[in-house]
Amino acid sequence: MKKKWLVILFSLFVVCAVFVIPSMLPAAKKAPETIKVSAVLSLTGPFAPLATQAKNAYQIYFEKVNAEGGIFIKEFNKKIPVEIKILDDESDGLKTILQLEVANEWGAVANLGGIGCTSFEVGTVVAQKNKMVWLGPGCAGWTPHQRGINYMFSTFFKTPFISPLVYNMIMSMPEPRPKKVAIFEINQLDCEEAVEYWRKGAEKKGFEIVYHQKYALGTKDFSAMITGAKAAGAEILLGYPAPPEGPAMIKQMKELDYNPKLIYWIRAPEASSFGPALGPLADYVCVPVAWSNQLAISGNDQLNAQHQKVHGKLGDPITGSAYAAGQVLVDAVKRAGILDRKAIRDTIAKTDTETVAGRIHFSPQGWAVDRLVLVLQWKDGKQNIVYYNEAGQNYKKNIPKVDLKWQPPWSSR
Amino acid sequence: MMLEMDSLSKSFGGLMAINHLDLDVYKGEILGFIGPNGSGKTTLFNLISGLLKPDSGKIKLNGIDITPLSSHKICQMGIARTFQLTKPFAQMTSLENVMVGKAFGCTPTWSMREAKEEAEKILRFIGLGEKSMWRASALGVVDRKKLETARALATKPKLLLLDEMMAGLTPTEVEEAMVLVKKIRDSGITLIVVEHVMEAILGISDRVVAINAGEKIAEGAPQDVVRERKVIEAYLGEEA
Amino acid sequence: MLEVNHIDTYYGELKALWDVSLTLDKGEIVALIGANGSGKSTLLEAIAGLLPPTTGEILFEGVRLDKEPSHRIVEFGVCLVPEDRGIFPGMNVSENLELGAFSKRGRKEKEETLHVVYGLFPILKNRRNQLTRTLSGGEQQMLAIGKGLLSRPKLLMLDEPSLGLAPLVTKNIFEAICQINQTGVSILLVEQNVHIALRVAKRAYIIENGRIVQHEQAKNLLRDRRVIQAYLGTHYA
Amino acid sequence: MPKNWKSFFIFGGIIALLAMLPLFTNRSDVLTWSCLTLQYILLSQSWNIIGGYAGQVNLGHAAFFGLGALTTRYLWLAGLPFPASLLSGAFIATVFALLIGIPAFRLRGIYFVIGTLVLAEILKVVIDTRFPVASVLPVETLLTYSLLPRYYLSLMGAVLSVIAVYFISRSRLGLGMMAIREDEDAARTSGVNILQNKLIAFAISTFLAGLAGGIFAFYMVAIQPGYVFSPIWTFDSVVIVFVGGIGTLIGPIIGSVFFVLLKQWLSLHLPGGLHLAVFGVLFILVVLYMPDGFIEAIRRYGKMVTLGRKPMVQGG
Amino acid sequence: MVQFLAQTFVNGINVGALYGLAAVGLSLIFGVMRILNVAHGEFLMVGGYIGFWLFKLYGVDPFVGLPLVGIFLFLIGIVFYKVVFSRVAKFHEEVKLKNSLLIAFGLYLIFPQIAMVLWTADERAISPAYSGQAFDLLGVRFGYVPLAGVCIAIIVILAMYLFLTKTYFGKSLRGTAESWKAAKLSGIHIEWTFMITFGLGISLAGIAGVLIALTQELTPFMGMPWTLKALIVVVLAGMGSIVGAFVAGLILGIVEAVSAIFMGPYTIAIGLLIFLIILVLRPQGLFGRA
Repeated sequence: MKKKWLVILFSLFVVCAVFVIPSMLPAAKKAPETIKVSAVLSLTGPFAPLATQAKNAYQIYFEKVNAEGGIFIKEFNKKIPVEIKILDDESDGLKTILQLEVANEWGAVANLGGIGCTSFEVGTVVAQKNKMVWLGPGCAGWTPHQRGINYMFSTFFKTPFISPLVYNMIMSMPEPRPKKVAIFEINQLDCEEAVEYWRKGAEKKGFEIVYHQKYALGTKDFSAMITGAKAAGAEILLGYPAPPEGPAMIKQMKELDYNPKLIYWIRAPEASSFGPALGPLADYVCVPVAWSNQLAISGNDQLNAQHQKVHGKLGDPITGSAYAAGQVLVDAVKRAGILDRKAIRDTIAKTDTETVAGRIHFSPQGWAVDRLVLVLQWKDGKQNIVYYNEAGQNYKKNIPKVDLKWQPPWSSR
Repeated sequence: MMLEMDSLSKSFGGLMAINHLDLDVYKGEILGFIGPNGSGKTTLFNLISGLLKPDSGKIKLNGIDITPLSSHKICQMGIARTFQLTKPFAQMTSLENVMVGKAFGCTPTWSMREAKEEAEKILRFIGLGEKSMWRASALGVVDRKKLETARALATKPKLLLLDEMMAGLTPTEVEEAMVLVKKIRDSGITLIVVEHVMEAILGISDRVVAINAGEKIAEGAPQDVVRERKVIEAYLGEEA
Repeated sequence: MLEVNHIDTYYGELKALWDVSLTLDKGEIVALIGANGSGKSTLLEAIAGLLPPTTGEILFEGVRLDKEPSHRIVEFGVCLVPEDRGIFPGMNVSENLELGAFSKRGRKEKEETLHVVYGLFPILKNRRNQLTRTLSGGEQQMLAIGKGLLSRPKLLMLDEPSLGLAPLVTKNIFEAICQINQTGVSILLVEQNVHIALRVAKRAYIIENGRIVQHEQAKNLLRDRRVIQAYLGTHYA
Repeated sequence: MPKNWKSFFIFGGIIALLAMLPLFTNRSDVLTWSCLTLQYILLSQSWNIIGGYAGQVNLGHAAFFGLGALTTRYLWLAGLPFPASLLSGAFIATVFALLIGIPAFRLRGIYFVIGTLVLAEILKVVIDTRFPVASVLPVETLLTYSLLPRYYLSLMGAVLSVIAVYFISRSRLGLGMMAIREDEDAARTSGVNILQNKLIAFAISTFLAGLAGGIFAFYMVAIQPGYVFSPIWTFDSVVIVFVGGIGTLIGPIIGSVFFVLLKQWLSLHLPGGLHLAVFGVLFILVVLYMPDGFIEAIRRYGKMVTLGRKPMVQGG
Repeated sequence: MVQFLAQTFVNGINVGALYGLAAVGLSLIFGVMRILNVAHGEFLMVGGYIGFWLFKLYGVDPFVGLPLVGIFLFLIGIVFYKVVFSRVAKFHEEVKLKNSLLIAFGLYLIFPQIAMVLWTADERAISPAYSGQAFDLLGVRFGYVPLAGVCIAIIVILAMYLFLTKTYFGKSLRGTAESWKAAKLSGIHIEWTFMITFGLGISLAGIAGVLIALTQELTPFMGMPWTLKALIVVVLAGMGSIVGAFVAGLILGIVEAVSAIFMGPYTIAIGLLIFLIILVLRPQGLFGRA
């Protein structure tokens, strides 16, 4: 009887070996027919809605690049098309590692990443270990950039810059201006950071935080917080809701008749589905974004047209940041002239290029310096640009800006 | 006196399963325990083995009150039992079933070799030696009963409670079982035997106690008890 | 009316019935007698379709039952009141009785039958809103029989109706059984109380280790040593 | 015992081959898959002890994995030597198990199942809130990061778990555990101290789970603290054990290979998202057609083959 | 303060009614069939999306669409019972429980991917013109939609209750839950009963899904969290207790709402902790029998 088990064990081992051996065969060194680029994204699981936007951007962009024959590589003195391998990490940090290792062995020259701090925090470290660039929207988190990792580049904005922006925006409005702030803090890293800068900014700019409450991801009932903020008389509501929380929060605010003058939320309202999901209730909600499909910067018309054609709608905010990451990569590869990871990293670090999301160049820590940030306000199912940061001054004519409107009470809408 | 039960009572939702029962078991005897279905025999076994706690009354083993002890303690003090509806460890082999008894019973051992040798011995004794590597789930009714007995014996009990060991056996098998029970007694173990097969219980018991509706209705030598009107009525119903 | 021809039945790998045959005529009470674990209940379950036989056939009024699922067998007018009484402990008495009449056959004449059952067991009427679990054993048995009757059976199979009951209650139940029989319902009875069983039954089968070993008129068996032996063993008498 | 010699020889041979794997390949993806498979063997074997052998379907396994992982990680990064951190992690997991064991084992059946599940959820929420920042290896460590020690550690963990299960299944303890699984009343009246046995089984199981967590913490370049408490860890190990064959030595090994490698293979060959759906379908088919796991299916096949000779005999 | 507490209570009930409704179907299926369908949340998600489709594509008011969704999900439930679960229903109790869990786990892998294809990964919600509207009663705000949700939940549970206690077929379901053997002997077609039960349970999940889409949001990955919530509520109530599940849902909602005032991010943990304590003190659940 024993023997049978051993046979089973052994055949099991053989199966493993069959799995392993083909992958052990040496990959012959030949002239590259393609430039291999991986994209490890959360195509399934809770982060899928965001990562899908990035995937769409990469596909549209590299289709365009390949339609033009690929990227010109000096070393071979010809254009080489890009082969992009999209790998799913199931919104699971462990799978992120798994797929990045696959990308590593596959021979990708760089990895294009998705969005969300989880995959960013884990993925960039693997990239560092493998000495392969991780370039993508990343996340708004500031902490991941403070760890001395130099193979990561985020084309997204960061909390120290978007958080205080709200105060600048309010200050740019004529008096009377709201002064009292309420903060709904979700138990996530980037939100914790944002709250810190909201606090500092409030002190500096003379705002008063009258209500601050922390809550956990997965909360379904926000009425305790809303009641609290209402009781404290907060006129400005700051928050970092995860996408599935946005509509519930707004509906409960209306039900409880809480009337802040300004709702400034990072994340949840940026998706183009936020407005349709809520209808007129979405009006007046403000959200900072790193790209808008209304930006009249060159390349966007084409991106929007293609996005409309393939996906039936204009690009979402993440689409632009991801598209920009693709542009940065192609630009860097072109400048590097060779298909070497280290060389590509070095050229990316020296990037100073115009993208669909404005000019991008990186700090030594890999975040985009002087990144264009827009504030959108929902109105009638559309996201209007109502404010932009200093970086936006250079794009004045490209940004169709309208005036910020204070949110009227629910009863008069 | 080995086991004393003192005014033992147990009720289930108003129904008195055992009603102020006094019963003594003497060292070295085979006590036959009879009564119709539902008369409380199995409940009494459950009380003695500690699976149920009495509402009132005491059980003493060699003068020590075992009423508050948990089942495994009672087992380790020397009371083993079998179940009427056999409870074999179905996914384990016969050998392993019996090894459990040896390893955890009255003379616990950490040595699997010792437990195995002892278990093999007992399986041979009981007549299951050939099937020691069978899974218990593959055994037939008769073998399961044997296995239960073997497992109980392996705990090295001083007192063994056999619950309907012979039900459903053919006459020849009953004969064999009777010989077995006597052999067990001869090895120095006191037995309480619950049995429906009257032939068997009368054949092997030194003493018989009959109960009905949780109360003792007769006690004494087997032939006498079985002739008592109360007992016959309890079994066959009142004759008109 | 009922004809069981040479059936074998297995519990998983265990053979429980060996070549069992049995007949029952219309209006008869037939008793099945045997020791614990001899296969009486198994036989009833086989007829009721809970444990279909692997070989042999079961005919009821000329229709083969052994291939039918149990809920269909009820529709043919064969009803089993099992040893655990087959009632729903978490439901009240009238709900239990209603479910007894779940079959199309029973539903048609539900009201009349209900009337009959309440006439037979008046206590059930008083307790009709009480949870079954809170009834006494005798009441539960009455309910079980009543519930069985509501399916309008032609053949009622009773498994140990006196189990765990006081003698007086047993007597009442058996009186009821006789009354039921007088309304034309045939009865197949498994009973440990041999005297009572043989007094009400016309014929009886003795079953041992899954085999029918004897078949006799009840009144003859009443004086037969073998019956006593089946229960009290050879040392008696 | 020549029979045993042979099995030890083959078992040793397989370990030796696995140990030599890095000589054949230094591909990081192959090593990663192998690491992961081995770690899943360790984790699922640890669940197999409490769930398979002792029969207590504990759905709070992630809690112990997580405790082991976090403790190990923070102690290690704080400068404690890794082996000491690893043991402390496993130790903390065990202590926690013993603390909650007595109230938990009051629950029976489905209530125990859900109760343990909820326990892990509570820890997850608390940890998510308390530690939102990922624990990332310092860059200096990353420079010297090598998969090899991780691979060997995972291998050691897996081998340890297999050996542990092997010995448990052949010890008095295992005997008691299986008896409890089969029938608590019969076990009790055969002298088995139910609570004590369950607690010991729980302790061993959680110790190994903590160890799995620790090895995972050593392996991962970055960990989100809440992530190691995700119910996914429990479900994965339960699924692996059930699909492989519960309460067997080989089952979890087969299950891990199936679960990790098949899923990975599908994800590489099917467009994004679809691989999970396909895996789900395959998984349901396995459950429907092999209700007792691969092992039982193989066993039944083996039985069919050997039916003529010794049909009923079941090897230990 | 009284007003504030009253408001908190109302809020708790609003969410708790959803918890309860989500749990009832799970409880029904478990009670009658002993199948633990951990893919319950997935069916809930499908229900929500169907309601969303009806609203978006055909302009059907979600409350009008509810019965349609209920019927559609009922059919889906029957199909799933026939294709997969009927094969498990035949097994012995323990194997059945285990394998039903595993199969549901497989479904949990499949459903979100299909939903992503059909409805994309974008978040969706049903927001008719009246959503968010509320009225004031003694200073306590009552939202129309949540109130309607609570009412519908109560109506559905009541209907379920009446169905189970007053109709013949409902009684046969309860009977089957009590003892399938007795049910068989009473002429009840078990297979049929199981199929209807599964359909009903899934249909209840679908109705809960639409209500969730009205007050919360829809994503392809919402299934698992809702399954966990429903499971907890079902166990809290005592397995198989229908009305109990609803009450337990309300209790959990209120507990969470109240603890949200003091506990912030630990609210969810507090709810779970209370659940655990109840479980240890009363292992059969609040409304279960010992």
